[in-house]
Amino acid sequence: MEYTKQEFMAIVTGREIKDGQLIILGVGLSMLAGYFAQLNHAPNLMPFTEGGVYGSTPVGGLPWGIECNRISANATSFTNAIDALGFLVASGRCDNAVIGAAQVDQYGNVNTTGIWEDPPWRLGKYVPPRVRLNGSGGANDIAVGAKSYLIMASHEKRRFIEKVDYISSPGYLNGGDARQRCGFVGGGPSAIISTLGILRPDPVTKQFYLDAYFSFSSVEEIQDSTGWDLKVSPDVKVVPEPTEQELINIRTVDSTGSLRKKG
Amino acid sequence: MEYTKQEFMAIVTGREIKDGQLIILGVGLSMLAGYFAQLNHAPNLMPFTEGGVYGSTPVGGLPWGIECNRISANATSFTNAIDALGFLVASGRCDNAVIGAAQVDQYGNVNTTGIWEDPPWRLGKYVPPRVRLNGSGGANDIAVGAKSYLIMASHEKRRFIEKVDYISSPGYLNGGDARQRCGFVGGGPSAIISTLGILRPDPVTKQFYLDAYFSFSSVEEIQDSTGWDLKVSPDVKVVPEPTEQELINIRTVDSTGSLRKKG
Amino acid sequence: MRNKLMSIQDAVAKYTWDGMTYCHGAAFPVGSDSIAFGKEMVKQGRKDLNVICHCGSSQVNLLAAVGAVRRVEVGFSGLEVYGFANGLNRAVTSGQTIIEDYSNGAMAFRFFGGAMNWPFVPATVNICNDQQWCSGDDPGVYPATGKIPTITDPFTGQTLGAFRSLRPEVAAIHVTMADIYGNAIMLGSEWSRFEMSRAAQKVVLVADKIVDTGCMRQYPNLVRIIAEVVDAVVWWPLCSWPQASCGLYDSDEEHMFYMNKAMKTAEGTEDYCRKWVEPYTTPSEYLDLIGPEKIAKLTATETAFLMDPYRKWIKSDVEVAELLDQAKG
Amino acid sequence: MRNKLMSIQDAVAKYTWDGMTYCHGAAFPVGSDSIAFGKEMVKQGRKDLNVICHCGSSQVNLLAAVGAVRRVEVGFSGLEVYGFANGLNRAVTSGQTIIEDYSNGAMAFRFFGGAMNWPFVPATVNICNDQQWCSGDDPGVYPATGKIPTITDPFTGQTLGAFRSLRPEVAAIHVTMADIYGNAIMLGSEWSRFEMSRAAQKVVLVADKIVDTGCMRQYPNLVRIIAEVVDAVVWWPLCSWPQASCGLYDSDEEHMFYMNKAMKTAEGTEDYCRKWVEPYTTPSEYLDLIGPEKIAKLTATETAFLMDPYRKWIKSDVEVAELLDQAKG
Repeated sequence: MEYTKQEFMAIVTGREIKDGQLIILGVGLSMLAGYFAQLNHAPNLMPFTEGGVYGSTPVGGLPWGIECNRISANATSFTNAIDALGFLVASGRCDNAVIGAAQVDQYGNVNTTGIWEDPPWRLGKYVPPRVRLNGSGGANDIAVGAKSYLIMASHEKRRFIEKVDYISSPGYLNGGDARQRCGFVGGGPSAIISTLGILRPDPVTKQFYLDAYFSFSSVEEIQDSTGWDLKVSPDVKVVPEPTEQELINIRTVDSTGSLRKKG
Repeated sequence: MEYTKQEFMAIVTGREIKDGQLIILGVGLSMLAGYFAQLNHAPNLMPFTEGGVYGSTPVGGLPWGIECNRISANATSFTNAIDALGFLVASGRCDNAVIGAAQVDQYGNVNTTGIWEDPPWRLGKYVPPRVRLNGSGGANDIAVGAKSYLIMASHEKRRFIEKVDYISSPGYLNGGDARQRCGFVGGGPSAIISTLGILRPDPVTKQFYLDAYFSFSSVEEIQDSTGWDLKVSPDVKVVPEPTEQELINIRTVDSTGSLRKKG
Repeated sequence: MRNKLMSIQDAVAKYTWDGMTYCHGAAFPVGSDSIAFGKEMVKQGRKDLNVICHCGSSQVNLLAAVGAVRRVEVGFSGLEVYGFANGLNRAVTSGQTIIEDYSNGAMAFRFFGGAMNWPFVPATVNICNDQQWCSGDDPGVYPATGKIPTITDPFTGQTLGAFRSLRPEVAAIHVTMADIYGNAIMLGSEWSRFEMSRAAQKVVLVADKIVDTGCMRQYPNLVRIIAEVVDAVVWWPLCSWPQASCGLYDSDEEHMFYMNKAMKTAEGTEDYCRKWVEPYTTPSEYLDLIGPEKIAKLTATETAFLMDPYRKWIKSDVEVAELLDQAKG
Repeated sequence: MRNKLMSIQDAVAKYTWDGMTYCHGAAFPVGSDSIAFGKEMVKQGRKDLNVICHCGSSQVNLLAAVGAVRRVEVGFSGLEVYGFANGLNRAVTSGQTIIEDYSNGAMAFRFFGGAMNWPFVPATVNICNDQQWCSGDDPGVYPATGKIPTITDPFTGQTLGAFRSLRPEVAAIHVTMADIYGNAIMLGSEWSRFEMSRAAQKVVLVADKIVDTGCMRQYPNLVRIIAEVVDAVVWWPLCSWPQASCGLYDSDEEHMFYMNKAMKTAEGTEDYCRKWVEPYTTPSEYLDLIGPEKIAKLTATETAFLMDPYRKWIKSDVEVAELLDQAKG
């Protein structure tokens, strides 16, 4: 079966999601990966949204937003942002999450706020961005609080950079124990799933290295598409191809085919 | 018409409650005074309870507790303690309240926590009380936060004392500007309504003085029943007798006559 | 999602232990509380408890009366119009039970802080008075400085206090209706149950009624306690008795006075337990003990109409028994 | 309790002004928001607004696009799958609108702090990153120290941050159903509307449906916004359009893209306003503009069953008009 990079990325991300986890999902690839996992291998997954929508699965296609009626038609509970992002996420209770990134750096710090000619950290002052993105949304709360989380990003050199323009959602900051020194309750990002492969943090330095690549890519392509000196695992592997069942499942979730149309 | 001291006290307290006020009420005399006021002269009163019960009036008699079904049968909203005691009371939003006191002192500090042989402030350490009362409940939140509030207490020398054993709910503390120095958002107690008369705080010293007495009592009796050197207003008055309509109204609220049985 | 139904005996055996920090709720003195759970703790002989309850209720009154409570944190320890809590007060004045006083607001805010996993909660109440200056935990010093220490607002320089957040080990929470997964609807004031359910490390629901999850899908905005935070669901009809449950039954005026009077002495408490705590094992034995006449009177509540929208989803006793068997399976 | 019904024109005239701190909610990018209210603000020419919104939505996108927004505090400024908010982003990158970034969690916590009237809210998130270090209000300093200053937990010595609490001057809040007094039921996620309704100094509800208070008395636990905190109630059907309202209508996919594309330029925005903001005065003219076919499609939502329990209390257009007349009385 043919598949798109986006579909593969969502399947690979879904594989990182374990049964029984309490997981917060955002729209798009995040929900796709999460609900795919639930359908595919994690029937007891407990997904919820930032708005406090619990116990639901999408109806009529992937939701346009976390408060879209497509995710509200069969919920067991609607609460609120303080509950979802505070009590369950910032508190450290949530097991897993999937967030996106416009830029991600060698330590898994994520920028979803803006693109600058010269970023504030280099300028020494704050100026409006050249391109305004969306801000952190709930991703900062997730990045600080979730026990672990997954970052999904399109693997391009302008996105995988040494140091992001703006840290919207902190990964391991400057690496090492920088994160602990901030007192964050959550463990930090466990993997970056890109359109080309899987990066994981070094246990000590917290710099992300290449752990596995997709069959249609290569170590070289990935290093070329990465803005830092990307180390490669000595036992770097090829990510297993999507199975037929996985593809059937992901298309069951993405019932309108929104992810099949892309790249 | 005959009436009990308790009924009169509740009527007099009710007279201090103005139409349109947002008011938090506790069980017993507090609710009696509040719902009497609503029926008698304050149709737009907005009473609520610590538990966040809004828009209701008692059914079948005065409630046994703030969460008694007698107050839950015709509510327009049930929320919670954070809403009622936090958002509406501790915040400074609530206009008025009625609280009780086992002991009250010259500055309107209230003790509902315990009676000591030797109170902690004199002993210099905390020991268990000789008699344990109930603790502050929501009265501390009211005392700190409400724009103003009313204290109801049985006028006896052992209860109206110079300095309470334990400040459960702060009035004007040591008087003067002591309260402001604590940063409390609320204005403090506007009156103590006792079984014998009405005491009000001196605008400067904040010591409570006798403003008016019930017809069946006297300045002398009240001074004799008060544990501090009770000053008397130069134009001390007799509290107007309950009208027949007031008595009808208070008995409509106290439909089971619980307050008629008492002293 | 797992079927979390459990017998009350199994739930108490699994989720309580001597010396634990036990939280019960709503902990209203007259309304909703998980009282049946506390009675089973008495039967199983739990002791040395550190109890956190928003208010006292007949539950902590009983637990303290039998001598099971080492320490209690509370906003209000009485039974409202039913009087002072004789069992708890006896334990406190005798020195058997340490009491740490806060206001009702403070207890709710501290549960909020626990749910948020904040190290402290800003305190604008309970400061500048004896709730700050008297500490049951640190009695040697007056005024105490460690119970509600002062902090400074970094924006204005204003001094305020800091409360300790509450993260009890286990909370037994009364709800009107729960499904077998732990989604629950409360009728009447929540008091602090929403925050408590997120602050506690383990949550056991004690439900008057078990309902089908279809009820939750029709009324998701009413489902304030979610399966995601619940560990066990106990079905126990009239589980707040002799207190009330909004929509289902009124407080038992006669028994409230009778029970509290019994708690005044150790002998009275023993006698009460012999007659009203020990004799039953199953819900039906419990209901028999209360008696059909009394039950008919209590359930003829003015609030009954509040239950009307949900009746069609209520599981019968037989259905609950089957679901309980499935859960054990 | 007073009948607080008011026309949208009167509500905007009375409760908004140039230079004000305006808060709208839920401020979901795709779901519930008081968008009709913001459109009326555009019609009345409000400017120089300081907008506080939990997220961006089509409302702030439009307000910024017409140049009415001086400053905005927000957790997420996009329109989710509908894309970046072109109008707002244009205002931000041009320097016309100052944006102060927080996370979505932070915005909710700050409303909570405002509702509590706390001088600050403990911050365990948004610290040690650019939400703390970059300040739109104090751009000259990097890292900024005054936006989220550090504080110390008095119990453990741990360093954390402090958020400014939010107490907006006026909040216009979307609700599914309200009675004429301001008791309101929200279906779907509350987002931060419960806290927002207590944090704001004045509250205007914008309701899809007006219901009889009997609905509130049957479902008091659903009434999370209470008359006691509400100043005005505006009835406006499809008031969140082109966004969704849970139980009532889906988001208008076609119009969401169309509107956001228009916001990209000043000309497009003008054209949009001429076609979609200016032409109507009354709810019925508004519905005519959207068109019966489109409305039929949007209201055929999978969530419609969530409204079933409440339909019998919904006031007809004629009844609402009478009630509105009585309120003017």
